[in-house]
Amino acid sequence: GSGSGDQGKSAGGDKKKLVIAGIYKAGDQVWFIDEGKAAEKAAKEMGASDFLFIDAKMNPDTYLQAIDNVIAQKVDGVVTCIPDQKLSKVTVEKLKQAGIPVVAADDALQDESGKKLAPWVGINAYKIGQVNGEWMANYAKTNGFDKDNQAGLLILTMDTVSSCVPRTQGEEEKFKELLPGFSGDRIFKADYNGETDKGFNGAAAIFTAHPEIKKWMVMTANEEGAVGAVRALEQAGLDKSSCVIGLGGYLAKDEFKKEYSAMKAATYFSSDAVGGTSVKVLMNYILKKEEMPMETAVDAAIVTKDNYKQIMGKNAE
Amino acid sequence: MKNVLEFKAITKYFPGVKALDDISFTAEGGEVLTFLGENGAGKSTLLKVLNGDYQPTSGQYLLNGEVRHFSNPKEAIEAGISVIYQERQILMEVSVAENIFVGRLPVGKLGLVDRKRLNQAAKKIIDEFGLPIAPDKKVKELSVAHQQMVEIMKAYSRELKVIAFDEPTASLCDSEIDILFKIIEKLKQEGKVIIYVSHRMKELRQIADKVAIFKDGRFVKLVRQQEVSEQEMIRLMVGRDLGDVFKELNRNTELGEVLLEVRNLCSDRVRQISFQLHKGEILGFSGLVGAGRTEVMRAIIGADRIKAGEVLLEGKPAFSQSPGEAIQKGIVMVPEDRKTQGILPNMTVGANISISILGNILNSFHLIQEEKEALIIEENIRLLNIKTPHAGKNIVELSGGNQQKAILARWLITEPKVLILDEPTKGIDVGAKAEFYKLICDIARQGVGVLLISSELPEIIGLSDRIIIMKNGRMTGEVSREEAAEDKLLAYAMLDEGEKQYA
Amino acid sequence: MLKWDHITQKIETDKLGLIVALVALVIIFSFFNSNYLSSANLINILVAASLPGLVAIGETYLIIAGLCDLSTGSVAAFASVLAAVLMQKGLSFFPMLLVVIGAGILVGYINAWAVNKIKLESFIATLATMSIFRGFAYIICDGKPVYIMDSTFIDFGKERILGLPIPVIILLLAFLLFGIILAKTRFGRSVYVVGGSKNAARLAGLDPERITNVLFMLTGALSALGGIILGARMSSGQPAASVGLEFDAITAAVLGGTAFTGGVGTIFGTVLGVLILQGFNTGLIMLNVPVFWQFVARGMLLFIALAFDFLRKKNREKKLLEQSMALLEQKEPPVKTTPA
Amino acid sequence: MLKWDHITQKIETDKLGLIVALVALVIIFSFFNSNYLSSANLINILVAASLPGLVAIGETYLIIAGLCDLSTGSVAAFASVLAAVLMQKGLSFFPMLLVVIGAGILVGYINAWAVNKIKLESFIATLATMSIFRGFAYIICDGKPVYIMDSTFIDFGKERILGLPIPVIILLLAFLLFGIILAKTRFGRSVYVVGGSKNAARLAGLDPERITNVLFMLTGALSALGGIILGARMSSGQPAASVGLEFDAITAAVLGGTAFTGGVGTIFGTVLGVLILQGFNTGLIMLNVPVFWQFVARGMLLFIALAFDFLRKKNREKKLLEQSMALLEQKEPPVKTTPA
Ligand SMILES: Nc1ncnc2c1ncn2[C@@H]1O[C@H](COP(=O)(O)OP(=O)(O)OP(=O)(O)O)[C@@H](O)[C@H]1O
Ligand SMILES: Nc1ncnc2c1ncn2[C@@H]1O[C@H](COP(=O)(O)OP(=O)(O)OP(=O)(O)O)[C@@H](O)[C@H]1O
Ligand SMILES: O[C@@H]1[C@@H](O)[C@H](O)OC[C@H]1O
Ligand SMILES: [Mg+2]
Ligand SMILES: [Mg+2]
Repeated sequence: GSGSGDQGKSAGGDKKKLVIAGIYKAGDQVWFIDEGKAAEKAAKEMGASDFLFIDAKMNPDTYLQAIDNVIAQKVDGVVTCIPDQKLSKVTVEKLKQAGIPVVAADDALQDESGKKLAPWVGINAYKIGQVNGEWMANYAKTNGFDKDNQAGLLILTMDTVSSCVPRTQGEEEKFKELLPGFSGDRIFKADYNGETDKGFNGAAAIFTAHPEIKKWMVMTANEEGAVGAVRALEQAGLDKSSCVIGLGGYLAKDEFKKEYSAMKAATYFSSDAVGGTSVKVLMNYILKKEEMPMETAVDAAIVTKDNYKQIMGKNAE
Repeated sequence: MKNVLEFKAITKYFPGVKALDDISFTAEGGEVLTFLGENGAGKSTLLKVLNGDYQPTSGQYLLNGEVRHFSNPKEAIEAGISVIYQERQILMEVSVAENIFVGRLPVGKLGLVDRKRLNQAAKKIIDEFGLPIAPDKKVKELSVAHQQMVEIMKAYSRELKVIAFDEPTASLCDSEIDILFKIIEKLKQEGKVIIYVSHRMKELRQIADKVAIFKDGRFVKLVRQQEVSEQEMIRLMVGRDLGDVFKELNRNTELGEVLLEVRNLCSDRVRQISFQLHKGEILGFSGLVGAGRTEVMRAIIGADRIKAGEVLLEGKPAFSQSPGEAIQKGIVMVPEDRKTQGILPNMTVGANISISILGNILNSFHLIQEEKEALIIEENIRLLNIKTPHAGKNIVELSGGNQQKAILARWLITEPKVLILDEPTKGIDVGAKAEFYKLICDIARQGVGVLLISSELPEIIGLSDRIIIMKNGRMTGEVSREEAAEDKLLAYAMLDEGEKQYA
Repeated sequence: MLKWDHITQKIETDKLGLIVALVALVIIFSFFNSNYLSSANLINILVAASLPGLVAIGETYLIIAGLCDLSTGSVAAFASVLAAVLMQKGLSFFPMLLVVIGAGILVGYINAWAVNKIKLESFIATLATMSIFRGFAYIICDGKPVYIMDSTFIDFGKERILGLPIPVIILLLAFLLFGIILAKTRFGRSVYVVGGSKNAARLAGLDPERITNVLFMLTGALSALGGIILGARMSSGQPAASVGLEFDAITAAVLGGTAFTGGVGTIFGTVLGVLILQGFNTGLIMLNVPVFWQFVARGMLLFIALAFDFLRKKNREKKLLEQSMALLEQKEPPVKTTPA
Repeated sequence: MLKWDHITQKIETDKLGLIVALVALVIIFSFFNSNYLSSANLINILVAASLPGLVAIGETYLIIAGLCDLSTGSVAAFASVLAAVLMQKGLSFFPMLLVVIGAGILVGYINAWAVNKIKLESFIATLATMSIFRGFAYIICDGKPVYIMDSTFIDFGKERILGLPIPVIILLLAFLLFGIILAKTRFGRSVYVVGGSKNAARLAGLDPERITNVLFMLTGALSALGGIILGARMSSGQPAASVGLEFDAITAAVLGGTAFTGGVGTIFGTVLGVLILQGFNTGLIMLNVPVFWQFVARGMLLFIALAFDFLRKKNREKKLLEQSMALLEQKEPPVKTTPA
């Protein structure tokens, strides 16, 4: 049974090798690389002998194989960011059956109704979006973009990556909520695949398609896209009058280092925090049988040219 | 100046085969040396060794007294050696001119190819050959015969000391052969070493000064063509007397009822073709290359679309959508161009033979009965005595003539009603030909109807009960075997529309 | 007496090298991680292999016939979504199975049509359908993965018979069935023939267009079946799933000795290829090889395995030559000189 | 230089269909969005085309020679990262340029080596290097995009000469240069010859291995250059960039009439192909076609364009045949009857 399995492990935790696995949907992205590193550090500090970093390559099949694999390896605990939340049930079932505790990182393990199926550590993708939307709405107000019909909003969506869809939804809905007056025909969208130059192409096409718009506000689904938008604004010669908000901060920090960049802000949510915390929660359960809190929110802060060094600390380098 | 090429103890092994066994002889410039030998005797291999395509297992050759070794054809070409292969090695997608001058395209300033000069140079050679070919035309648009001629021009256009022709006339007709022989004569005057491989004794008589006879990879003898009788040469190569092949044929005397009837057949390339083929009859088709004989046959077996007309087999409509259908009905064809239409490349000899009868050797689970298949294959390799170490050898590794035999075997084993043969003895040695002629007559006697296309007049005259002559996609005449004579056939072949007359 | 392996080229179908490679892999990995050889893990490998394995069968047939299909990954994803949607719409399992596999066959038919009728290179034709059906996979679910609730469907992905999960059983049966068809039937033989020269094949009485048709439809069906299995295992239809599947499948086939030049290949070889590939991937994860190095390792595997294979072939030919030289010196008739 | 009638005739015979297609696209798109034809947008299209365009040149050469290179996308990403890293390490722009392009050439050499020496199909060899160099792209920057601060480098991506951004100028020059080399030099012609038949080429005294070498190294160099441009434009080196670039490039070449069967193709055709493809993508975004339908549309474009092309060819052949038959009726010798 599952319980006894855990008993055995926690009992002889110091003698037996204790192994934690981190399965991340896009193990080749900065975000997850850092998250993984932090997780590994935390795990080893708390006495784990090994931390397996597994890349699901944004591929549900690969992800499932990874789950089966760690079960076969009888790891003692799993932290994971799933490529798609519809995989939550399978994940939880399989691991429960194997008696392996799991913590969700970044994207929650939840059912259709949104009910959490496992403890979760991170920032809800929709909330990230809302934070962006709110900042951009305020930016619009302070710069009078809301009434200026030369000002437009561009949202670069990533609709082929289901876990990133809530982000742009959050951005759009929050923005509209705060600026009901902002006319819909000044809100534009283009889709890209998460790569910078595809973001660039998407943005560039929209900019030229709507020369009447001289001041752009751009929100995207990931930071790579935000950088693409910045470059596109520069090519269109609109960067000085426009504003892009990043998402993650891991590229924005370098834009901030330039003496000017249309990237005026970014939501910073530290992957270290997510990585470290997710593992702590897990280890405390495995070792000390401490109850795992169902939600541990890691807060997302807005960083700008002026404050990013303080807030991001070493992550600003 | 006069060139000399000397082979010294050349030996070449292939897995399971000793293709060349200690070959030594000398070829003098200014005379034509022909190779004579059975299929698989090693003629082509020796030429491939000569031009650096294959490396000899041992031995060497001297050009004008100095030992040469070529690790690839490029070096051989640079040394003035050109070999025209038995299997066409032409570049379909580029122009005639570029084929002729490939690797040596004339360049102008800035190193850009000078097309004008290229085409002029090509035109010059084409005119020298006296052929109606446009230099800037893509080779794939030429008839097989003209493709062959372009290959010859390619070799001819080079700085030459030695030139070797490996069965060049297999896909040529008389007019082109005449051209070729004129060219060879010219090369002879210039003192080049000329090697000429052919299975056609007639040609040998025409141009050979000396004949090098091979047997089973061994060099048998070098003789002066004038001094040795044909029979003698054949005995040396085959090991026995053949006598007058055609006289000794035990041919079919009484023909059966009408087997195949073709009425006003029209396809893209042929017009108004009508004829009857009787059970047990061998009906020959004569004409110049390009007359459309192949196209008639292709239409009959459904390889080309029929535009009009009908095909009747044993009185019943036998129109075929595809060769597959024709085969079902018992109409099979040995195609003209072995390389592109005959062999199934990267398949084994065995699979190449059995492909036509797999349907007949399935067990109750519809699985191929491999033992049976193997038996049939072995039997036919023996019957046509195809020279191969084993049936598992890739067919492209067989000698040209042996490949042809394998294709023949493929169709003979289907026990067809109508057997169509398009240049069937292309590349087959005299001994094998004699055997093959016997075989055809036996088949005919069993009531099979045979449609025979051949550009070798003696063959078509010697075998056919009746001969239809074609030109420009139409029938221009028909003669019975009694009155069949070369001049007559040629006359009809030249005939023009309207002057059509039947003997 | 002439042996069967004389009819199909033995040299080409010799698989010893691969088997050695596979064994070597297993030994190495299990040396570093004792769990590698655990039945649980072996079953994982087979389950993981089920989708690429099924597709690899189709690719093997196609490549032997001188074709290939790049749309298989998209078709699998499309199938998984279609299946989920149909179930949601209240269709029950088996009818759904038929419809989805039918859809796969239809895609195959479209590919074949493009190749036969508008004479596209299969690479290009299927590059187009790859994009088209990825699109449809997203469209029919508006980009949102679809849950699968039906228990029959879900069990289909994990129930075990004789200790083997259904996907694995399907895979093994497919290997067996299509292995026999390819090696022992008339149709199988004609696949090899078409791989050589379509023109000659046609004159030899075969119907290359028909064969092309059947092969693409077969591959479409297998991809769809694989997609259904995937859906069952994920208990959801995923439009973004199995990107690049086609390359895993093709890689497996090529690892197994199927040659892009056409006319050469066996299902047995492909089985080995699939096992090596999947076993390798799993091993890399278990050895906790850094993600980035896994890219390198996978590429290297392909290189090394094929180089190894190449050298062995060369070697064998050399030996064969020497043998026959020795034997021929003793003036034996050539037929006996090639070892059975 | 080419004579004018020669050009027009060439265009008429092969490329007219494509030109029509391109014009049609432009008209349709600009009908729906008047800004489609704005110089700003045309420049967007050309800038976006710079990377796939450069790579497409290499692929065109390779495909004509009967080869192809799937590693170009990885090489471009690898190059962009390597460039950024080198600059960070304090190398200045032009030395960096040399080193990175050198690296690209090296990759090309490896591909050629695998094809020449271990006789791998180019498809497979480059499938392996595709994975290997994607890996290295990540490894040299530990997966983190590397920022480029150097102004020379960044300007390289956006500075304008005569109103055209440098990437565009490079692209146009490359098209011109390699167009001439392919069509008018000995080397260029030998590429076609090798594509026709390696063996025939060898027997004619050419050196297919050398040509293979040069072509892969050229493609490697172009991919690396493209990667540098990408890096400059994004002012960062990104290991995850340009996934699938190789297929865009190959698609462009094929759209332009380059045939996978080898021996056929022109750079002019590829230029058209690149423009059609990029113009189409941009158009889809401007018309804001739902992303999922964009997949479908792109696939369809390939289908329709090629089908259209096929029908035109068929038509032309039919005409030719009829002509020659007509002449046959006039009792001309057959050979004269197929006009040049
Ligand atoms: N590439 C090869 N691999 C293996 N065996 C070969 C190869 N080429 C030729 N052989 C063998 O060498 C022997 C001689 O072949 P070759 O082609 O020289 O005969 P040939 O005299 O030209 O016959 P033909 O008159 O039919 O052209 C044959 O047994 C053939 O099977
Ligand atoms: N690939 C081709 N492209 C264009 N024309 C062709 C092609 N093949 C043959 N032809 C033409 O079709 C006609 C028939 O050619 P073919 O060589 O089949 O005649 P044939 O009477 O069969 O000659 P033979 O059988 O002696 O070679 C000729 O005009 C020839 O030039
Ligand atoms: O998937 C996203 C990734 O795209 C972004 O870059 O970082 C956070 C992850 O959740
Ligand atoms: Mg020969
Ligand atoms: Mg003919």
